[in-house]
Amino acid sequence: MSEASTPKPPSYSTIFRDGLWDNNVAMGQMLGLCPLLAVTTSATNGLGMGIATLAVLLLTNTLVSIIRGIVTPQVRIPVFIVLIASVVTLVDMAINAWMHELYKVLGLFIALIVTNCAIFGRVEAFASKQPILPAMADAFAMGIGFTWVLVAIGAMREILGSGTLFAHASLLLGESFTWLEMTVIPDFSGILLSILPPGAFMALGFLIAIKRLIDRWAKARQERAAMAGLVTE
Amino acid sequence: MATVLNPTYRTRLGYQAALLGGMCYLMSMLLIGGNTATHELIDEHVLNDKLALLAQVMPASMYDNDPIADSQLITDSEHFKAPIEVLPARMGNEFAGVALNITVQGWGGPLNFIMAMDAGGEILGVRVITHKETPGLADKIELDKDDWITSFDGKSLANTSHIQWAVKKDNGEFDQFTGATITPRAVVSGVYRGLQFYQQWHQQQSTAQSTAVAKAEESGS
Amino acid sequence: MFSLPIRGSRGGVHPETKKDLTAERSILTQLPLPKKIYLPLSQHAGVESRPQVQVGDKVLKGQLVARSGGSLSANLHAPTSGTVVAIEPIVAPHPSGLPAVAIVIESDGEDQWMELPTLDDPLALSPDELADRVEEAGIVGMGGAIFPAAVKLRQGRRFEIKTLIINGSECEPYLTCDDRLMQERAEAIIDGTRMIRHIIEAYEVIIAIEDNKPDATAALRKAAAGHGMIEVRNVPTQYPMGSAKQLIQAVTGKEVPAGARSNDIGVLVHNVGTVFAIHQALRFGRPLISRIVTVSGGCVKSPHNVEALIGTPVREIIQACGGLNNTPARLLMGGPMMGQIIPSIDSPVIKGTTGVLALTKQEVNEHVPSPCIRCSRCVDACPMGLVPLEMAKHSKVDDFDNAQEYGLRDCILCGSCAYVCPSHIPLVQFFEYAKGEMKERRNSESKSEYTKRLTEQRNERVEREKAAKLAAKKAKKKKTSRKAESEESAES
Amino acid sequence: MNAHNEVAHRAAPYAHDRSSVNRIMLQVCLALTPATLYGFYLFGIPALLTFLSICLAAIATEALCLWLQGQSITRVQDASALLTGWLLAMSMPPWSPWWLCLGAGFFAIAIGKHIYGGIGQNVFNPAMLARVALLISFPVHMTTWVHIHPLGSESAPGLFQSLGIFLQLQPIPDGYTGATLLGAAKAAANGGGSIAELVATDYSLAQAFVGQTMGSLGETSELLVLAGGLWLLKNRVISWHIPVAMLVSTLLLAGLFYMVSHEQYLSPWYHLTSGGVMLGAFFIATDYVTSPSSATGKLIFGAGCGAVMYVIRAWGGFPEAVGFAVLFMNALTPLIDRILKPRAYGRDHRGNPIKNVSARKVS
Amino acid sequence: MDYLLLFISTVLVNNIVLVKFLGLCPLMGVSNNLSAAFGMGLATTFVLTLSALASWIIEHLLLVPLNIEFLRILSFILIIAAVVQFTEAVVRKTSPLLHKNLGVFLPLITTNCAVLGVALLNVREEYSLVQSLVFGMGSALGFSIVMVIFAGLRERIALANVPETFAGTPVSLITAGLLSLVFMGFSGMI
Amino acid sequence: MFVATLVLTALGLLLGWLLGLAAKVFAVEENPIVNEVEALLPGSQCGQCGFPGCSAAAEAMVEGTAAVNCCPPGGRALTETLAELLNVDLNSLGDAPVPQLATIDDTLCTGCTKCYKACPTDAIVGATRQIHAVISKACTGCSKCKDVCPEDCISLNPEPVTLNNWHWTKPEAA
Ligand SMILES: Cc1cc2nc3c(=O)[nH]c(=O)nc-3n(C[C@H](O)[C@H](O)[C@H](O)COP(=O)(O)O)c2cc1C
Ligand SMILES: Cc1cc2nc3c(=O)[nH]c(=O)nc-3n(C[C@H](O)[C@H](O)[C@H](O)COP(=O)(O)O)c2cc1C
Ligand SMILES: Cc1cc2nc3c(=O)[nH]c(=O)nc-3n(C[C@H](O)[C@H](O)[C@H](O)COP(=O)(O)O)c2cc1C
Ligand SMILES: Cc1cc2nc3c(=O)[nH]c(=O)nc-3n(C[C@H](O)[C@H](O)[C@H](O)CO)c2cc1C
Ligand code: SF4
Ligand code: SF4
Ligand code: SF4
Ligand code: SF4
Ligand code: FES
Repeated sequence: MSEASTPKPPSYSTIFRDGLWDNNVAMGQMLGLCPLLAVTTSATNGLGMGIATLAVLLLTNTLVSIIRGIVTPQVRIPVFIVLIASVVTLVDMAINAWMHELYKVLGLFIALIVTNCAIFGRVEAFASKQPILPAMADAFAMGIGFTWVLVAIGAMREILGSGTLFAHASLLLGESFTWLEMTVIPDFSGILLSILPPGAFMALGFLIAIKRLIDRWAKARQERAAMAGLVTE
Repeated sequence: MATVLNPTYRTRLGYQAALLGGMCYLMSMLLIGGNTATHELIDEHVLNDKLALLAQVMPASMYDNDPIADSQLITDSEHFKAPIEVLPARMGNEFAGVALNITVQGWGGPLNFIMAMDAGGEILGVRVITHKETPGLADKIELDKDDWITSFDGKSLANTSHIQWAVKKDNGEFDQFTGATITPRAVVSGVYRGLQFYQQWHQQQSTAQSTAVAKAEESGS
Repeated sequence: MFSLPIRGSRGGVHPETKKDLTAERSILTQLPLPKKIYLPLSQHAGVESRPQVQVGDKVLKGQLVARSGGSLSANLHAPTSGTVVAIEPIVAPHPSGLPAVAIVIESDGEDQWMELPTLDDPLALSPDELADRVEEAGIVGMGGAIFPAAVKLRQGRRFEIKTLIINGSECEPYLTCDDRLMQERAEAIIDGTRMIRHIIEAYEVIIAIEDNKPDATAALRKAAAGHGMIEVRNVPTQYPMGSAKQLIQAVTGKEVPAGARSNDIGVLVHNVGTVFAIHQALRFGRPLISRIVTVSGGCVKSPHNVEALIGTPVREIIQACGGLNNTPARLLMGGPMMGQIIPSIDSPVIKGTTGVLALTKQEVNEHVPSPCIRCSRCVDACPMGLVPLEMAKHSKVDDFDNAQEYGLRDCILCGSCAYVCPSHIPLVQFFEYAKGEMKERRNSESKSEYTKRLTEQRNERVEREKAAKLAAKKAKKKKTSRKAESEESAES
Repeated sequence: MNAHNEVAHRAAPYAHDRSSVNRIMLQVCLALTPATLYGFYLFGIPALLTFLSICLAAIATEALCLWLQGQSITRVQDASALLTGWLLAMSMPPWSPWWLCLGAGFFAIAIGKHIYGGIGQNVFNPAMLARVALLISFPVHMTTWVHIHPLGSESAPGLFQSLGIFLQLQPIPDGYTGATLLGAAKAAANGGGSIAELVATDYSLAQAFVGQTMGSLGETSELLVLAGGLWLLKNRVISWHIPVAMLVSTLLLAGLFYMVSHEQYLSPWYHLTSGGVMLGAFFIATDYVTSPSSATGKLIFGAGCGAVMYVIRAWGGFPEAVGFAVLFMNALTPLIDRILKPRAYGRDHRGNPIKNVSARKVS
Repeated sequence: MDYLLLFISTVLVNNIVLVKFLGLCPLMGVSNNLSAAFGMGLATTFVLTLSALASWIIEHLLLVPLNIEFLRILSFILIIAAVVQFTEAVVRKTSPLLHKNLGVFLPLITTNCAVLGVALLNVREEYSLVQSLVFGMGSALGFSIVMVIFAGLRERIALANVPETFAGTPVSLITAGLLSLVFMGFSGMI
Repeated sequence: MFVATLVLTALGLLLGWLLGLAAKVFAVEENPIVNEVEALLPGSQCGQCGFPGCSAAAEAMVEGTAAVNCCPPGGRALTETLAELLNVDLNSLGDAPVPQLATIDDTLCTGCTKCYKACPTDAIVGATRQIHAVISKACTGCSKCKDVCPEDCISLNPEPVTLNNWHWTKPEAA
């Protein structure tokens, strides 16, 4: 969260790079872990949770950025929290009303988006210091970043656990998502471990390890390229 | 009120209070709006969920009353630790059957199922509503995963003996799942006790009813 | 809840003693005179001694060549007669291989003693006077601690010493110098013991010998027969029984509190070699110029104990033992457990040299370390009740605070832990490193404090000067400022 | 020949006893051999196949991980991977299919050990970790216990049948499998049956001790395992603290509850002779890496293993609780190690210098 | 007896962190050192108990009578946040020592799902006041135990030569997973 | 329904007031930690850290813009104390600069006293027109003397290793 102290908004490409990869909420900042691990027994659940979180992030970042001028340090936390809680309640109501099946699966964790550290983290670190547009962009980037990790972990656990991917997507998200459903390994009884709590932790652990490998590989490539540049000159 | 931008005002207590108060005010208005927009839908969903569940075990054609409205909670410590919800079905004024919402102890925690019987005490259907059993192992009690749960259909105290009300491993009638016998055992015994409860309850009801009828007749005559 | 009673002795290891290589052979006393003798100025704990001779001076055997450099230091005497040919850095008998200043004496082959004073019966003299003579003779602890003996004796006088323990346990493998000394010079040791007892006015005297040295025990018992109060007692053979703390525990059942000295619980420990040196000094006025050194190890052709002049190059005493039959894997000064590798075969024997070992690869049995498997053998082996594995792990990441937590402070560097470690981890080296680093840090901290104080003082002074200058300007006296300054600098 | 090339400049001591990691591990393997051979005799060729495949998988994974980390592959010579595989095999169903065996060996070494950096670095017991992870992942396969079919007896499967079972080309014949004592007791307890009745009819204590019972290789003959354990004790490979504390605490707890109710609780002797308690006490809980280093810590660790094991057996969902108990105490080991340091010479238990300074100053 | 069962169940069987997945961010964030983990555990115990109490009062004396349950999340979190912040300010002033050990963790706790999660679970499970408190304290104890155990493990892992790819967060997560695997041993116990 | 608004607004007002009050009543003065850090620094204002003096360095360290190992005179000991105080991971820092000591080449020194005047710790002794020498115990290696020396006879070197400060190095493996 080093950008917290920079007064000037970072460029949009930085915002997106950070959100999606470098400073990803789940993999870089290690925030929002509870929903990340709790609901990702399947890719579909992950997607649902991701979208809900994205919506909340977008709304809260925007609102906080708007009111940032009038907030004082003494009541900053409660004010932000009230704001977040209201937005979450609204989203909760909306999902309950219009995506009831999904609501039944995600359950308590929608309400808990309030205390999803990621939301508060973004609000504090970014939105309360930046104008609306970058705040929205940041929310969007972080939200998408969070969502893809949710989906990735959900997919890892689902494939290993039951051999399917996006099972029940149509039931939970609506008929238009039927195309997502697929069976990856037919007749697979599954490794139970991966859909039980231990599997969640380990999946995230391995995902971060993979991210590291990719980062390292990219860096090595960059260095090699730089070196090659020197050679030709 | 909350637009005073002069920093000296900001440190005043009134400002802090007004800021948080104002925020709460605004947000509660917003939520009231949200609530008005959605609460009917949500209530409907909740009701529908229940009806849908009921419909799975008891065809809607069987009754014309509102079992949910007529439901009552009964504590019967002889058979069940937790109170059970009894949803009576009537056709006209005639008793047509009953659905029981029962919670027993499974392997991983409470196991909540609904079972329905016709007036004769024969099982119409059993469905597990919520459970904490191990996914992939014991979740074959869900209809989605396996049709094991339908093996109760048509069973009654009359056509299945006390000994038969058990899993095969315990020399009973019902299959167990390999490696997870405890869960089916819990369901089978829960259903069996549900039937016993029904029998008792039904007798009480009819005696109560007959005495009531008798009383009514008495007073009428 | 599990507060166990303090046990007689704990931990410790039983390395192969290898003492049979030399134990049966009597001390070689008549070594050829070395051509050159090298006397490093720092052969004792404390500050270097100060040379009293100049290049070109002729010296006689036993003549003082360097005087104690402070309250914690020791005198140095010429081991033989000859000429001082240099006072220059030589490679110190120290694993670092760093230079140390030494007085180099070229022997004249005469080996001529200076005139020795004729002495009264020491037991009739006052303890303080005797202590002075011990100091004069340049005697330091010969058990390895090389702590100036006189300092120890004087400190001992300030306490009520109940027990004087003469340390003849000699627990290090290979070494038999104390064993042989006890066998061959038992009378002298008993005599020296009586003198020490006289100096510190101890109530009881116990000569403690490991039970694998029956001959030495018998010899001393015989010599002590006439003197009540001197008890010769066997202690179990177990490394590091010779360490003062462990010996005190085995003999008296008491533990020396952490951070305290044996004096604090009324005990004084001296090595038999020291006792012999004290006997020599007080009876005959001979300063410490020679000592018994065990020359042993698989690479030595004819292992023996030798009585070597301090300053004799190691090469010459090895030659006296028939030379080497193989290139040693390790060339050590001291025993294999606590001794130190020496950088060169030309390093001189010093006062603390108990042995010179040339070990074969098999004897050293060193392996490339593998990771710690937490077998806790080191914990069981540690005579101090520490947790070596954790100390090493934290030292490895420079977390010295936690290393202290697990006992680094109390470690006596005995090497028991490293001896048993199946992963062959150089545990002691970790501790040496950590202790060294901590010392460095303490130094830099105190330096920081010191410079801070200096800066403050200077700032104050500058302020004062400024004020003075201002005042001077006001008084319109032009010259003063310069004068004040020179005064100031002279002051500092 | 100069050792300086091999082991560079190094501080004292310049002597070392004969111990080495490899020697220790092989000693443990040797101690396990009698029980293992007896297990092969009882369960025949499929058990041998199971055993070999797990050990091979463990060693191969070790080599792979060493290579990936750029360490010398010769490190497998320390035999720790062999031992991990061996102990794992001792605790698995003796007729496990090939994929289960390979998975077990891989999980133990890769996740249980090398994620943490290899030998000595892990915090959980790799073998038990793999066993428990597989139990959770494949509860059916991991609770398929076969009756004993001694080599040479009629029911013992031949080579081809064994291969078939191992490669899962053919199912284990009907009637070959059954419940272990603890499994049956658990089922009885959960089903409201009487344990006393069950024990009286179906299970014999003496048989359990000698090894004429079903179970994993390591839980059949408690006698041979005990003998191996005592041999290790004698050779000072392990110390007595953990095994004794573990067995005693199991005995005490089980005895206490057995006195409360004979119907509901199993007799302590059954607890001691079934479910690999001996293996656990002498070979598994004693794993150096994952148990405390101080003597007091070891006592607490052992007692904790016994207690947690009993609690899970008596009231939990798993009949065979040694693995969970050991792992739970593994998790507590760093705390135990931190709190229960040995008392240092010259200090009290809190680490403050003792105060027995008695010598008063003269003047 | 029932309370005892509820307590054991919340502490071990349905551990709030390892099974219910609440409060993971502090688990990952504040566990690299034992004393910090201990402080965090204590502070959380305090807040969780308080929030269980406060939320029960609000639910049963305010929201239900007035039929405004939809304000539940908002009012719970508002009260929790305010109480936490107030406590922090008081502690900072009155006892700098306590603040150093506990106070610094208090603001962190506001955004710890466990706190709101416990409050909401209390409502959902329809616990009585005493049950709520037992549940709150049980959860807190479960949280603290896992926190401390995990910190102990992490301190040891910090000294191990973990391969670079896994060093730090990944190995911590995997260890948390393995710890959760171990806690599964208590399942079926209720 | 609007009772809801009422309740919540009241709650908000109350809590807002309370928090405002708390902030006022329980106010603590700002950042005592900078003072604490400054007290730890050597205070010789030598500037080797790249800041115009210790207090500036302290501020920067607390802010996080200066590494805790930037002060060579303080050495490892100071670095570790600071790292603990400011909760910094020591491993993430690069190698710290090695503390230096000044030595005066006595064949070149003319005794001009310039270095003597420049030294902030009075580490240089020697009177006018006599050869000057450095007391290594007091020298922080700030190089101020070197900068002013007209003869260019002062050099700065790391402290030499002697038998007194030598110790075993950390073993390589395991
Ligand atoms: C990870 C895991 C989850 C389990 N979950 C269940 C479960 O949900 N229901 C159940 O009855 N048994 C469950 N079991 C219990 C065991 O499989 C138990 O041994 C079995 O139920 C005993 O019955 P059996 O006679 O079929 O072996 C589980 C076991 C494991 C290892
Ligand atoms: C400043 C100082 C004073 C000492 N005073 C005594 C003393 O009075 N008596 C004593 O026996 N040892 C004294 N010692 C020396 C050590 O305690 C010495 O090493 C001791 O004899 C233990 O021997 P060891 O090295 O085998 O443990 C002193 C050491 C120092 C540094
Ligand atoms: C590990 C260790 C082993 C020791 N072994 C002996 C020994 O075998 N013989 C001995 O006289 N001193 C031994 N010492 C030194 C004694 O602790 C103590 O310093 C010495 O006996 C004091 O006598 P001194 O001052 O006359 O040398 C050992 C010290 C340590 C730390
Ligand atoms: C007495 C003893 C017991 C052991 N027990 C186990 C064990 O239970 N499980 C295991 O994986 N390795 C065991 N090992 C082997 C070794 O310690 C293990 O591979 C390390 O845990 C790997 O870091 C044991 C080793 C010894 C010496
Ligand atoms: S003896 Fe060696 S391997 Fe064993 S615990 Fe100690 S350091 Fe580790
Ligand atoms: S060297 Fe230190 S830690 Fe090792 S056994 Fe000796 S006293 Fe204990
Ligand atoms: S380097 Fe250190 S002593 Fe010098 S000014 Fe900077 S902080 Fe002060
Ligand atoms: S470098 Fe020069 S000016 Fe600085 S402290 Fe050392 S002697 Fe003084
Ligand atoms: S998301 Fe639960 S504590 Fe952070």
